[in-house]
Amino acid sequence: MLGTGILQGLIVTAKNFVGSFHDPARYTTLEYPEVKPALPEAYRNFPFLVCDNATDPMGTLRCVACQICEKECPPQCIYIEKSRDKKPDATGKLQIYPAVFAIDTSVCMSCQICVEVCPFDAIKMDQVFEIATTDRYAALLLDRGQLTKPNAYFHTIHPTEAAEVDARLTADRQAAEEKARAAALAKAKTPAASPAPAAPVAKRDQTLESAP
Amino acid sequence: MNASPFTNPSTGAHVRSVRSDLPGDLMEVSMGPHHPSTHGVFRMIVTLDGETIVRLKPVFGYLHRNHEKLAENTSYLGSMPYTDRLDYLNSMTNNWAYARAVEQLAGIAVPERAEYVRVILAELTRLLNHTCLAGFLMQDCGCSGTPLMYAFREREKILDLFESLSGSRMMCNYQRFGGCRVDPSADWLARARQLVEEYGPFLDEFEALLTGNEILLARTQGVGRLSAALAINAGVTGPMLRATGVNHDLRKVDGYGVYPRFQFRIPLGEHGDVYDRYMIRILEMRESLAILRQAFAGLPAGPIMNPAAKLRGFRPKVGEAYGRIEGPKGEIGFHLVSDGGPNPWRYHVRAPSFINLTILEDLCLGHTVADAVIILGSIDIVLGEVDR
Amino acid sequence: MIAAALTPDSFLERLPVLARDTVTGLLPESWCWLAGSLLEIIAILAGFGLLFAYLTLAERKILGRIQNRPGPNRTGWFGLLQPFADGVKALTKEDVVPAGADRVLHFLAPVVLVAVSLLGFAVLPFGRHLVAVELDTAVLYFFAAGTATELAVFMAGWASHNKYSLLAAMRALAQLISYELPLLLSVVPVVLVAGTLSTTKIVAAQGGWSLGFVPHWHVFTPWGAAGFGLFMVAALAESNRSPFDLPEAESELIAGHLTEYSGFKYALFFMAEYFGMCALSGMAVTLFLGGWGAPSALLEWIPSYAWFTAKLLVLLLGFIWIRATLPRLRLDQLMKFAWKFLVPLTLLNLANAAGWSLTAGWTGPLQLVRWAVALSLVAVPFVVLGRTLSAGSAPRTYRFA
Amino acid sequence: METLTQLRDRIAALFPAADVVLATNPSPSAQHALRLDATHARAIATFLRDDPALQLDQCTNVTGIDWPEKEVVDVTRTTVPDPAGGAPRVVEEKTRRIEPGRLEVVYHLYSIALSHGPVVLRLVTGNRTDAVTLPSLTPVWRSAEFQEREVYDLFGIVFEGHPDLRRILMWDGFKDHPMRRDYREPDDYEWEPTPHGDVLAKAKQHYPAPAPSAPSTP
Repeated sequence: MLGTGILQGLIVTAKNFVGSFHDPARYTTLEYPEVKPALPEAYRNFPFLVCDNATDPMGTLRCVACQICEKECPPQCIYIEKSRDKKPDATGKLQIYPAVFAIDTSVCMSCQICVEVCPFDAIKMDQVFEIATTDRYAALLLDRGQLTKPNAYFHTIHPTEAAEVDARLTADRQAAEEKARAAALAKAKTPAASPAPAAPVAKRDQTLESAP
Repeated sequence: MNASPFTNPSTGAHVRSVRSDLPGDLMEVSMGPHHPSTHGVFRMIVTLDGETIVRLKPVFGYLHRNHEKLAENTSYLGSMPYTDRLDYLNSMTNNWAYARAVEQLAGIAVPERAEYVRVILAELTRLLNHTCLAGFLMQDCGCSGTPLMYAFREREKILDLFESLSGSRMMCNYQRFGGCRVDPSADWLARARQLVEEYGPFLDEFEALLTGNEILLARTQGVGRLSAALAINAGVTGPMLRATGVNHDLRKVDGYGVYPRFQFRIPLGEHGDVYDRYMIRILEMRESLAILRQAFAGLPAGPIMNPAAKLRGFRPKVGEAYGRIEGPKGEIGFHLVSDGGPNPWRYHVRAPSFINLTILEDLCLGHTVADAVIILGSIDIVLGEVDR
Repeated sequence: MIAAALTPDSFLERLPVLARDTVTGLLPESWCWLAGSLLEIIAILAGFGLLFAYLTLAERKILGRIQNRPGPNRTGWFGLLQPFADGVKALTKEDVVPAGADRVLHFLAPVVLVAVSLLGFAVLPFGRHLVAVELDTAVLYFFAAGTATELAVFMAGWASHNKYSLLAAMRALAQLISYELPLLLSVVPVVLVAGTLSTTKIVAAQGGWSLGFVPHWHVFTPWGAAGFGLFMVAALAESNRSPFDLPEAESELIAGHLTEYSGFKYALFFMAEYFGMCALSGMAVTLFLGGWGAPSALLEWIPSYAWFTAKLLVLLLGFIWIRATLPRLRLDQLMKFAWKFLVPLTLLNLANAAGWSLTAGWTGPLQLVRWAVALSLVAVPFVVLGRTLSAGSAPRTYRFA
Repeated sequence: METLTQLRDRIAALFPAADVVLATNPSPSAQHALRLDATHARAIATFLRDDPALQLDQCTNVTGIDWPEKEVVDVTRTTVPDPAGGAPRVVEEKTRRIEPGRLEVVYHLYSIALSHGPVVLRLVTGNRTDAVTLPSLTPVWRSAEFQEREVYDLFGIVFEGHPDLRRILMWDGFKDHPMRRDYREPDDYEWEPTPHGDVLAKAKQHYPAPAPSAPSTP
């Protein structure tokens, strides 16, 4: 009363004025372009496609164009066209691959549902957030080539999750090999020639036909 | 003669949104949608006698995107990230309310650890929302940004926690039907615990800055009084209702989740004015801190998701459910009608901001423009939720 | 050299005057007066123009630090070029005049406002020899010139053809007229005690020290301290600063009378606000804080204009600090505060000052009585009026369920 | 609180002319509802609010549901004894009937005074075109004011006795009711090169191809 409340407030602001010069708990500003915040591992931005081998990204895509993410995507920003032919995946099994895989990042809301529903660990969330462009139409529509990033990159941004995924995939692969071996043993009478995996065909990246 | 810019080209009718033909000294002012204190694109058509308000009609829908229609065309899971965008300050509680409605609709059990984590996140969200509100309200009262900046500084710390848990600061998309998406690590819990310990001193300082300030007392006390009877009848919920002295908190009334296990008190107002609404929120934050401490202490080990819950191909049986929780702004509820399909047949959001606005005119009549601004601020609206 | 510098009338002290005389000495005798006046005007414009520029930066920096952020720091070293960047921005922005506006008045309002707010600087004694116009009725002139700002603000609000601007104009009129009264009344005791309306003589009346270190400034008397406080509160209101920034209340009236102004006209309003603030602070320094006088005889070797500037900056810092802390009053509370609190207090303070000057001869134990009476005449009405003013509003206790 | 069946019987006793039906909810939430007829709805609502044993003082949630016309196949099985003395035959008779379209308003009532609820009320319109008027419950619960306006705006149900029935979320000049199931959004999208063919096709249709840059010969 009688101005004591006002004086108390003035003391608080004075304390903060002084504190902002020496107390990092008060002065929390980061001078952004020079100092970048440390992103938490869980941070997510836009999805990317994981490939196993950086030298042959299109040939080692994990995506098998099952289109589950396309169906589940709430804002419907994923567009997939299945390939007509098949290519061997990481386990050597012949799989369909996405001939067209596009994400409209102007529509994408970074919800991570595509990642959760993907049974093949083929789509993961990226951490690149400086993605402003001057063309809000074509430049924000990312095609297969722009989306694909190697597994090693995935390890650098989400190390824990990547390790889990790799462990799981290795286990799956081993299980598949075990199974194949068991099957081979069962069919021991007929020495089965191991199916020679077709050489990965380097595909020309089919960019989307952009409308006029 | 050239067509006036105020003429509708198709009908030729004079287009006007604000009347200029009022009798006597009355003046009609359109406050918003472009106004610094309408918390977004909210608009009030205010009839003034001098500076005294004699009529006030809220206009909204500028942010309307038919959220409910979107949800009807999306799977149950697909609506979860959209709920983040309702009240974009409180995505965690929105998630929870929606998850709770679906869990009631499909009868999904939630593991105990997930319930605890939900309580932790809901109370952190309450801290976040009430801190923001206090900052915004002070800004509306004419402070030059200082309380708002302090509030945002602390809010950022909570958002950092949300980010490192869910991956996103505001659009968390964290809760799932039958649990939560990620299990918080021990490191995360330690950070959250530290934040809770540091929050009490921050609240002390924030209160020292303004709660006893004579100008603030004069501005807020006795302004925008709401009676308990009208508050109940008009469906007002949350801190707004409790500021009128009605003891109604769904955390106690419904006792959902694991709330019955915690000891906490419900602060109640007496006058139902702006000051009470502000103070109730400050006191609620202190109670939230108490809940958080208990939740950290009692957090059990175990699964975070019900293993029986399906992520893909989720189709609840025919029926409907209304699930509600005590959000920071009031009762946030979701009404779901299922026809057995993968998408809800009907999905309705009971938005507390929207319904709390019903009594805006009653609160503002007889007050001045300056009061209308702080009354609106004390109602605590987020236009993402009002307009849906 | 040092000995020369220690005398009150050192070279440094006379430097501005010498500089003026050197320039005017080059001209014929008959032009001297005109050239001297022009030089003074240019010096005031340049000095306070620069002060305005850096005051805006200082305000943003200090507000920033108080709010735990750096403030502008990208333009130039530590953001020191920010005011010039702002100036360029204001100059290059489109000047929008609303369709229904009164174009002449809309243009005139900022010009008049700046012109009028500059008038007050003419009679402020910035230093021992530094006063532009030596007027016998300087105090009267200062406040008469200052009153015209109300007209300009009303012109701006009226001419904009905007309902918010109109509301702001009405608020500004009511507020500025109400606060003229306590502002003037809080000055009257100084005039009464000093026995003059001339600013230089008022400063001279505050010269000298008791015991060599307690200056005879008015602020160190009970009525002077009260008068200083009242003057500063009224000055806050007169210069439309927080917590009395009702005319341009951002959260209520968007920008009040400035809503429809853009570009350099908007900058002119800003300039006028800061000029007004500087002029009123300068007046407060002159009337209550001993003007250009040094606080101690030992510090007299520092030139008088430096002391004036230092005192001025401290007061301006106070303005900024208050702005960073306080919420805004409502119009009716503002009026109540002026008429029910400030005006009675200033009137009582006038009586207090009269009593003080009548009892100037009391010595010994009577001196104690004099102080006690004068102090109680300040404190008791403050408490009583303060309690009646804030009756009914107090922090509350809450019940829990 | 009494069960909904008891409540229904009590209402039926108090309002003999009223048609109150218990609408069961098969989901695990078990939030069953009372379907009221339009003529007595407001009187019953007032009773529910004021009855000392119920005191349903808070109408939390008001929403509309659209049930468009639907073809329902009813299967009736009749056992026909075989005239030849064999095992009786089961004859399945399929009748197709058209379930008429209707709009429904749902009110969720709670009692703050007695801490119980929800009691769900449902009101059904005659059809989806011309008989869409229902009594407004705003005079009983003020909280229905904006929510009924919203239902009017999005579903087109007209509430009789509402103090200020205007559009609330859509703008005043808007024609349709967008939450109806058969609402089709106009195709005046802003043109964006999304990879989604139908959107693209629609956009192309709406925005004619840009004029050729070369000046056309007259």
